[in-house]
Amino acid sequence: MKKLLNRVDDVVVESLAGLAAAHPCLVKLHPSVKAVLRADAPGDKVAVVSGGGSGHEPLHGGYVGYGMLDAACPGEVFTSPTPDQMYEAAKAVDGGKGVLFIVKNYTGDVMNFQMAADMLAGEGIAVEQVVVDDDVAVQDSLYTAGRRGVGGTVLIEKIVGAKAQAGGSLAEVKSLCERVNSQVRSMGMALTSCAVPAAGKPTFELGEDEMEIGIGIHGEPGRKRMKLKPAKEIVEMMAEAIVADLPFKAGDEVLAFLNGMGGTPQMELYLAYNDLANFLAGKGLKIARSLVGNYITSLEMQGFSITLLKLDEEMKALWDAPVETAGLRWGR
Amino acid sequence: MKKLLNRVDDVVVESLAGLAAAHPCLVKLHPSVKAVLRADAPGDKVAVVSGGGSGHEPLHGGYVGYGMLDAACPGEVFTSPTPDQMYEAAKAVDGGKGVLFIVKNYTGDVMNFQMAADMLAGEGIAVEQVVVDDDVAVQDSLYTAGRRGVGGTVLIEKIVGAKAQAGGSLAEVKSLCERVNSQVRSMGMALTSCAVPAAGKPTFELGEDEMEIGIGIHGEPGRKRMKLKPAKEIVEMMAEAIVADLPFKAGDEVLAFLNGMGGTPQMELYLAYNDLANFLAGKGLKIARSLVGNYITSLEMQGFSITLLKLDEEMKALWDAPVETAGLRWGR
Amino acid sequence: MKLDIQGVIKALDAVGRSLAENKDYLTELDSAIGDADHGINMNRGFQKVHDRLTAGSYADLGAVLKDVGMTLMGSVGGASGPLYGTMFMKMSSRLAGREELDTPSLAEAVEEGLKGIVALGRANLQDKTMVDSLTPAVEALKRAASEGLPLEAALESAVEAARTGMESTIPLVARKGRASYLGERSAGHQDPGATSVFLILSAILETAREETA
Amino acid sequence: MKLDIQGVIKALDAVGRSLAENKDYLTELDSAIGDADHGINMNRGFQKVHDRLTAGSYADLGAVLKDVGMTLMGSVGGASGPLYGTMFMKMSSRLAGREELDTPSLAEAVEEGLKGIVALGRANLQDKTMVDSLTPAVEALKRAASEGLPLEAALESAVEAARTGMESTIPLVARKGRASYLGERSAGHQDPGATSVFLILSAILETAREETA
Ligand SMILES: Nc1ncnc2c1ncn2[C@@H]1O[C@H](COP(=O)(O)OP(=O)(O)O)[C@@H](O)[C@H]1O
Ligand SMILES: Nc1ncnc2c1ncn2[C@@H]1O[C@H](COP(=O)(O)OP(=O)(O)O)[C@@H](O)[C@H]1O
Ligand SMILES: [Mg+2]
Ligand SMILES: [Mg+2]
Ligand SMILES: [Mg+2]
Ligand SMILES: [Mg+2]
Repeated sequence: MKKLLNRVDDVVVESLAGLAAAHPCLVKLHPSVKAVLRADAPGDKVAVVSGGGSGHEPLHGGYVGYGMLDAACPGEVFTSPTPDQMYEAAKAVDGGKGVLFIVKNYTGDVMNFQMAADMLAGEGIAVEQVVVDDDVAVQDSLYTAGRRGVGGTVLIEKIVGAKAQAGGSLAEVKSLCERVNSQVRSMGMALTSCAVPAAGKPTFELGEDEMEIGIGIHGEPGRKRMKLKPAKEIVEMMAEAIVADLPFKAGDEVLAFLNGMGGTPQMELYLAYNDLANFLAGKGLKIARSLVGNYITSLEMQGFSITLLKLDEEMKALWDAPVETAGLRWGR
Repeated sequence: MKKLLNRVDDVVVESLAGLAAAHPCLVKLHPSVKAVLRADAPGDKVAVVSGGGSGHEPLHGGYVGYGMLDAACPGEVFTSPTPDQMYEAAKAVDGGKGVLFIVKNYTGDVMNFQMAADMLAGEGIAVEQVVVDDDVAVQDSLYTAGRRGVGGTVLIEKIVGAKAQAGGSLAEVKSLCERVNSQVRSMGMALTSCAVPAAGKPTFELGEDEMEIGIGIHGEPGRKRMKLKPAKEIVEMMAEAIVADLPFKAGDEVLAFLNGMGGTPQMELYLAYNDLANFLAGKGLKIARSLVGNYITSLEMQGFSITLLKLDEEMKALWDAPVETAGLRWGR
Repeated sequence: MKLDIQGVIKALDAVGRSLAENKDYLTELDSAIGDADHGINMNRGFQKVHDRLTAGSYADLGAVLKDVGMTLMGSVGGASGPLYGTMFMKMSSRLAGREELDTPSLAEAVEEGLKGIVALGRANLQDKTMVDSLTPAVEALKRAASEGLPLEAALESAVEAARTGMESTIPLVARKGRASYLGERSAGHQDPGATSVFLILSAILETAREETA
Repeated sequence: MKLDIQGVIKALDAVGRSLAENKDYLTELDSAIGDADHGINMNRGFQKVHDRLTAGSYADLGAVLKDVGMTLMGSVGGASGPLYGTMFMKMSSRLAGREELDTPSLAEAVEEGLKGIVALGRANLQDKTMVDSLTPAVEALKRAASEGLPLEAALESAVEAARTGMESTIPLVARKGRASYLGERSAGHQDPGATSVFLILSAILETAREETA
């Protein structure tokens, strides 16, 4: 396991410093806690704040900027940030119109954001939370922690961010966020493991001919381990599960998002996207928008995830709206 | 070595199909040869065409679109394309204002583009070529093949593409291309090897505590193998060589480009960029523009390269000009 | 036998040392059914606790444990951060004004801490979490208190109960936390959080033994 | 002994088989000082040559070799594509109108091919390229022609000369092609292109032997 770093304890702060140095017009760092803030915050709009463990870059810090997030709170690698970070970040970007927390559904994230929300509410700041849980690889149940938040998070942050940018109220922004979450489904797979810098070795071992299906974004084991198959079969297996889950129906317009886990060459991502596009065409689903690349990653893990979002007219318009962040940019 | 693919001989075509499927508004594929063309080609402007071996994505296919390339000719993985590709692509995008070939300095690329240029010239199409050779890791000499074309290629394609988009004549576009090439310098390093799909195994082996300094973008061995060092020392060693080469002088405005080789987490790229920004500040160089991410890659190789371009006002304006491609996009 | 403020601080330092020593072990356990960070998280948190306690000066145990809780809350992150943070905060309110820890006050405080964890995390017994080792430990402490056992003996029985609870997590299918995403595949592995509970209690027991020796 | 059109096509098929067998070997050599594709490139090109020649029908050797040259040019890519493509194109113009290959015509054609390679790639002897094995092979063929040796014997001496030339590349520091980027580090490795020249000539010799046997 080789990493580009100086001190293993400093990877997150040094990386944040680099992000801020590279994009001074987009972001600034919070002076006292680890948080990435919009350079022009607070704005006269609902503030959209997210966060979670580091190691998924560009998520979330790379999505801070015009038309997307107002603040991102990065934890240590794969570890939820702490309530003081969300609390301070929210206070720094709240422009009086309230704050929406977009929380990926992990026990740690949910609890830490909840504590921050309680602290803020205690000070009279309007805070709402939406928990993203789009991973069909996880069997859902009332008695468990539910499904993980994965690829759908990126689409949600873009679309919801655009709504807030356009002047949506806190209630509107929250309800859109819930609607998008209810229409988005994802599934991931890995060819290789990632390695948490502080752990110093790969989180899991996979044989030379094996893959892990239903992997999360933290190198946590997936639903099953299988022999490696041709890309087309892998894509079909995953897409089939996704389509069946919502379910997506012939004629639906979708945003098809093929996401790299960080270590997969872009050539392979587009190759897999080709298989996905063919599969969706066969199902009668119409790809109205698409996104291919490394947008929510697991450090150097090789693999990919598929996310499908059932679009409506509002979502399409908000997806197309200008965005200017380190990780996603168009129209500006 | 694990890859997402169907048939190893089809990786390039299937990946191109995926690129075209994902970006139908930006690009189309040539009907008979492997080439990515601007969807709206031919335009009423000088056509800018590049190409080279595949495996460096988003280079070059990802840079076809408004304000950058008119066509890209991908070869097999790490193998120069063939003259028929450049010939047909150039004919398809030539709008009567002539064609500029941007060629990375590899014997194969240079010879193949030269043959295509000869064929086109024979048909009365105005063709000019500029060979990019920005890699300071290679000792330059009259008696050798000279320096490789690496990271500078991305900046050149953007800036020169903007000039052509703005209506520059073939002579102007060519001379700008030469000027940018003369002001740009790069150097790369690798922590791990890449693996050519058809070869089925890593091109080279590096020990768990070793790195390769001065690596190219094809997994070819670099200038030297060394023990792994802290990111700051690696960055300084590379940046020192780059700065000394042009040389860059205190007060110069630069575009600082920290490029990932494909398999390095973005977190580490920003961490290294932080070290680079500090180093350049110490040298009195002013970072007027920056770019951090995977823009010219070597499949799944872990590592990065640094490129510095000495900017002038024209280059800055052309860098900022709108661009809309799969790999680089702003202002549209 | 009781632990005074300095004794409690010593015990917390011992916890920090034990978690540092067991960092890789806990992370290893978390690799199998989680995201390979529990040891790293706990170690980071308790190093911060050590720094904080070294810098502070304290008039009662409530103040000590409040600093511990706040520090863990602000540095551990993940699921274990708010859970352990809450636990120590709750213990702190029970121990406000006290300068010495004896069996009854320890039992009461830890029980309060466990309640905080359950209120926050909503885990039941056998969900394969830290609750599975902390619950039997609390019961052991309460029994020891009702039997009038001294602190060291009380801790001994708590540690043994926690060990049994910890080992009981091995065959379980997780229903809370990150391991629950694994479904059936989570069976056959010991829960990291249940293990850190055991390590924490063991380190406190060590200190209690040294302080009485 | 001469090779007729079918004989030449057989020889080219034998070349294709040999390059397929030696694909990994050539790629291995290219890994050490290049980009690990030479075997893949040559194999792809000569499989295409095989398909093309199987589909075509030919009245003279010039037409055969023109198809070979065009096919290589359009399918090998890299440095070796234009170089070998040019070589066969140049050979083709020398062999236009001929239906049989004998020692003098082979020597002339290959010499012409080498000239094409040098004109395009500008490599000198000892630059560690295919020129280092092709040049001595051409000299051997010319000597054989002047001595009136039959084709098989001429090819035998050409193969031996190519082998020596190929091996002579090992200690050299590359000055042309991708290996030149390595500077001193290119020494100690055999050049892939010089090796494919040797393999091609060897396969032709094999066919010549079979055809006379
Ligand atoms: N809802 C919960 N209630 C109680 N304990 C929990 C709960 N969720 C997780 N845990 C505990 O937290 C431990 C994991 O902690 P840690 O690895 O630090 O956090 P994360 O899971 O966020 O990476 C688990 O082993 C489990 O004991
Ligand atoms: N300028 C040149 N003249 C002659 N031969 C050359 C020249 N450059 C490269 N070669 C030959 O080409 C071979 C490499 O071919 P190949 O690997 O297919 O192409 P690439 O180097 O583009 O990957 C080298 O081993 C060398 O023999
Ligand atoms: Mg975690
Ligand atoms: Mg090559
Ligand atoms: Mg964990
Ligand atoms: Mg090669």
